[in-house]
Amino acid sequence: MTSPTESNRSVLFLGRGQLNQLIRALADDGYQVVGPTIDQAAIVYGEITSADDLPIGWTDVQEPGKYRLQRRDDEACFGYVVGPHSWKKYLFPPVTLVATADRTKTGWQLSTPETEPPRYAFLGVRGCELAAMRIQDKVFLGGPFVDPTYQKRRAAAFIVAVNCTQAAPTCFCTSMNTGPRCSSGFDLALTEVADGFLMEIGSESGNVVAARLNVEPATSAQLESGNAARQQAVDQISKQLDTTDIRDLLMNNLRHPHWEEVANRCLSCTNCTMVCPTCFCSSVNEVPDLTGDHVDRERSWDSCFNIDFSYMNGSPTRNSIHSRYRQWMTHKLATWHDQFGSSGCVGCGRCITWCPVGIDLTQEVAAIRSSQNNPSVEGAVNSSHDNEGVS
Amino acid sequence: MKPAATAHPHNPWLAHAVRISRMAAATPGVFICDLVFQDSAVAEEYTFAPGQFNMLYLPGLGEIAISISSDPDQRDCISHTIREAGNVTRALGELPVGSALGLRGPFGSSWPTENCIGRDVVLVAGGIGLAPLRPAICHLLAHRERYGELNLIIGAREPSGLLYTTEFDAWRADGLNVHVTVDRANSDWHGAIGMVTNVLDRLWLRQPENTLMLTCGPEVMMWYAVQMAIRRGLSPESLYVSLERNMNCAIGLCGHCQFGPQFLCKDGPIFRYDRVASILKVDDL
Amino acid sequence: MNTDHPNLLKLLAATRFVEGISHDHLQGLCRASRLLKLPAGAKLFQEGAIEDEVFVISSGHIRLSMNVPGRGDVPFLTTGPGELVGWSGLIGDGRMTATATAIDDTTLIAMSGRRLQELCDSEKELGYVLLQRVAQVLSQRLLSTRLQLMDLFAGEKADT
Amino acid sequence: MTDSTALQNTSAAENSAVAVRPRPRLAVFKFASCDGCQLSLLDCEDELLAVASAVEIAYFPEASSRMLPGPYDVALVEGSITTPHDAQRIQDVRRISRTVVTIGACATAGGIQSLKNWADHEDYLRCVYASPEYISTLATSTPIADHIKVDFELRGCPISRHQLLEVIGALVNGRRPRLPAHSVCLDCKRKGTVCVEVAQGIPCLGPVTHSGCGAICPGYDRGCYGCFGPVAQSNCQSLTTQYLDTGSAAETLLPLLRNFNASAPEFREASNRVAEISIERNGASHR
Repeated sequence: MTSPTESNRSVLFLGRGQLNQLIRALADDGYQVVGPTIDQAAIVYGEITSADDLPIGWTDVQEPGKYRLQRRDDEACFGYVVGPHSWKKYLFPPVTLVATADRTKTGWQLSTPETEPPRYAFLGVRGCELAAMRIQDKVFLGGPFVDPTYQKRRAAAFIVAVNCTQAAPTCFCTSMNTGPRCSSGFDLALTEVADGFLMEIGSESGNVVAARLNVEPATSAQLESGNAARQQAVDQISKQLDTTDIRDLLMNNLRHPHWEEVANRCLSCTNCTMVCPTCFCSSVNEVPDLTGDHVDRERSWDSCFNIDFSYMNGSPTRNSIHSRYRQWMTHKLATWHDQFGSSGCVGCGRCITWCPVGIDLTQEVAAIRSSQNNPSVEGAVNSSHDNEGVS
Repeated sequence: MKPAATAHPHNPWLAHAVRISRMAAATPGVFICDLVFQDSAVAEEYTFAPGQFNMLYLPGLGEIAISISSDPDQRDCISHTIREAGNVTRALGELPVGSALGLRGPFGSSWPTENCIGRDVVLVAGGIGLAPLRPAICHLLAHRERYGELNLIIGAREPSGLLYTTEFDAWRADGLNVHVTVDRANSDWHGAIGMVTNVLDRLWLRQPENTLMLTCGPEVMMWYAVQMAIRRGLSPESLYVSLERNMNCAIGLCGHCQFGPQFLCKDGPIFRYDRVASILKVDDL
Repeated sequence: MNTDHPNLLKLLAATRFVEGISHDHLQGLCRASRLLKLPAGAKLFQEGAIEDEVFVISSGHIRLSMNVPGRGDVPFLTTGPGELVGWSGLIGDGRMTATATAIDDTTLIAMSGRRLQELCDSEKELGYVLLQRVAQVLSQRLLSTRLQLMDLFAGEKADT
Repeated sequence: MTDSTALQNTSAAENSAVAVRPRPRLAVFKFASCDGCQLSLLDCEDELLAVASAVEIAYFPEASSRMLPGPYDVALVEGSITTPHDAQRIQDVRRISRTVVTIGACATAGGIQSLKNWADHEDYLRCVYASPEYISTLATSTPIADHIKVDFELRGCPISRHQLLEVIGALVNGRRPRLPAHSVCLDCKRKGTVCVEVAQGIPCLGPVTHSGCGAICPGYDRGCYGCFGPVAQSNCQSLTTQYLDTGSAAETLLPLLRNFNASAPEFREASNRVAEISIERNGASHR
């Protein structure tokens, strides 16, 4: 991925004290500004009314199965990586009303409520999260049918990206080519430096907003410190996922004994799918009121880790943890390519951090890969058998 | 794939209003439900291809995917052949004629009737798997001159489980060889006993290399029918199977119906065998 | 020597059962065979009886059934052109494990089990091919029985 | 702007609509329990009238002095079996009830009182009662399903009234109840609740616990107590191993597992394993 250089895109400088100007400008334009804030011992996404709501001076420390907030020794606003929430909760809400039915004298009235979508301004969108939005765009907008809820919310959103200046041990965006640099898909992009923010403009709406702020062209020293800050994130990334031929690697190993090994640890609790910024599975359920005269058709986040998810003709198709873990991982990393032309993984590492037992998908892929390279390792016999039928 | 003919093209969640125009018991636990659109403009616009399915909706109970079993050229109603299996189908079976329900559709891929032109065709149906093949049969017989030999092998658990028996004579008269076999029967049954694979095994094929097979039924049955067809000289590219997985949204957005790389609701339910061959026998996929 | 030998040879050669068997060996098979025509409803053999002959169906269909006390004759399989029935006469002890009844006018090639065995003993190549054919028939029938046992249509798909 | 479609039955359909079914007769039986689950039914304030009009409440000593004899269409059974008399009485309930629905952790898993399954119940009797010789109890507290065939189990301590209404509604209408079968984690995530285990190191049974409560505790910075019992195919072994490995004490985990659903097989086995590990590590006795 080629990142835009500072020279071909004019970079502005927003002083630390002027961040509130940006938040206010967005609010004045009718946006509901949402961004990072501290709640429930984590940095989550919530409503922001001023820069004071941001996690100033806090960072997150992450490892598989563990997340802790920690004080920084500076007053950085965006000095953390990614938390348990992702922006999908605004674009593809956990529970959406897709239709209603009301009993009439002679039958039913079916309706689809079309309320005005909320207009969100997302403050603090990371490179991997921009990539996740591009992926969900393909899922919800790229097929023969378009999801109206996502479409409206997505179209209305204003995106202020923030370049990462640090990385967690769970981050692997460089393996997935999704970051850490925010290169497109934003209206404005910030890079936090000591005394303020370098600001890039990514769209005409971004330009209009920037024009109302007290910004000035960045000095070469500021540009230099921005480069260094961003480079620090790149340098800190330690985790890798080898994606070479990953689609075939996984699809040729559907009967690999390693799935069973993961199933010994996996809780099938759905946490990885819920925190994943690209997972899109849902179920529409009938929610009748007491009289049964009014029915809400609610679409809720669902997960391929739920037994009921594949229920058919009296029994679930994927009736074991190993088959459900395999479904999730092969979908995310392999069949997503067939379906949407890219990987479904952006390397944000949430599924690793928020797995209660710390299962790390990069290690599980590596285990399967190493058994291919070393015939003495588990599964080599099985997988060669699998190869026959796969085109 | 073309999107559903819908009065609300921007709104895939809104159902059309349909009314039950006829209800008929078919086999034990299976009934046939004919539906007409309340809005004649929608009726005018609505077309489907053989093998496609609709989502039928009963408020408060939910939606269910049911394949269409009527003749695609028949314009006065759409027919569904339904087994009572869950809350929605059971409630549907109890509705009187004239009741209104919601319908979204049609969805999914269809039988390759274009590819059948100029070739021999074998249709293999197991149990209620004959329902989604019926529109294909109607279509093939309506344009009988376009095709070579047409054979239909129907398997059922027992003679009482055979669908559309009153139509067999007409089908035969129109140039379809109908072979029936059941798993179990009393000695008063004069037809064949055994699996559809046995019938396929001894079926006279004049040009296996130029023959297509369309099959729908339990997955195990389709798998062995396919293996037998290959043994009989049909090519894997000329075999079509109709698969089933849990359907929830029918519009490719909910993720329920995934089968390997396929979404059953938009890539399926009908697949060319060689495109799913490698994953058909993977346990619990 | 059989009088309808040329006709027999033609019918036998047309069955899938003998695919891949050389012309010479077919001649040998014919010498051990006779042509048998059964009207619809006629019994070919009875469960429990000892038979020396095995049969290849040339045309028509044979229904196999077993007698179950209290349920009478329970049919379980229909066999048709190209298929082998009465294999117990060749590789078993000759005691039939089912009753075979013609369900339409049926033409069969009946082969003497004893003479077939002699032929296989002397012509090892033919014996090998023939037993392979029989094994194929039996494996197919085993699969079919298994599928019937699974009662595939009992809990079958309700929708789509 | 709203899109809509009108579903219009013909008048013929209205007239030939399915005949009104007779109201099913409902009975509520109590075994060893605190009555909390029965109260959930009475707690359905707004809905109670609707329930009362949908079913005939024929036997419900907690709510009414009018007690009609069986048979009953639906029996809601609360409580566990702890006495020889109750072991007999539940057989009678089964005989006179077409559908038996057990409600609550006591009825579905033996309840908190099943802690006595790990102890000498004679000791307990002596501790609690002045004249233990008058008390006739069994050595164990066991779920109803250990004694009779149960048609449907409704989990929770206490049960969720929404789930209870769904079950009654389903039984009245002859359909299968729709109850979610996922873990508590999914409910936390839909609500935006941050995982208390990962973010705060609070041991939480959410990943192995059946949904139903609405994920209350993690929303208040507490771990899940497993009130709704183990979710299907729960992997308690992996979860407890992880908690022990990341610094939770066996002494913290044991009371989590040995709780309202202590005798649910998955929780029981997990707690026994944790107890063994605890003995190995520091010789403490929990058995």
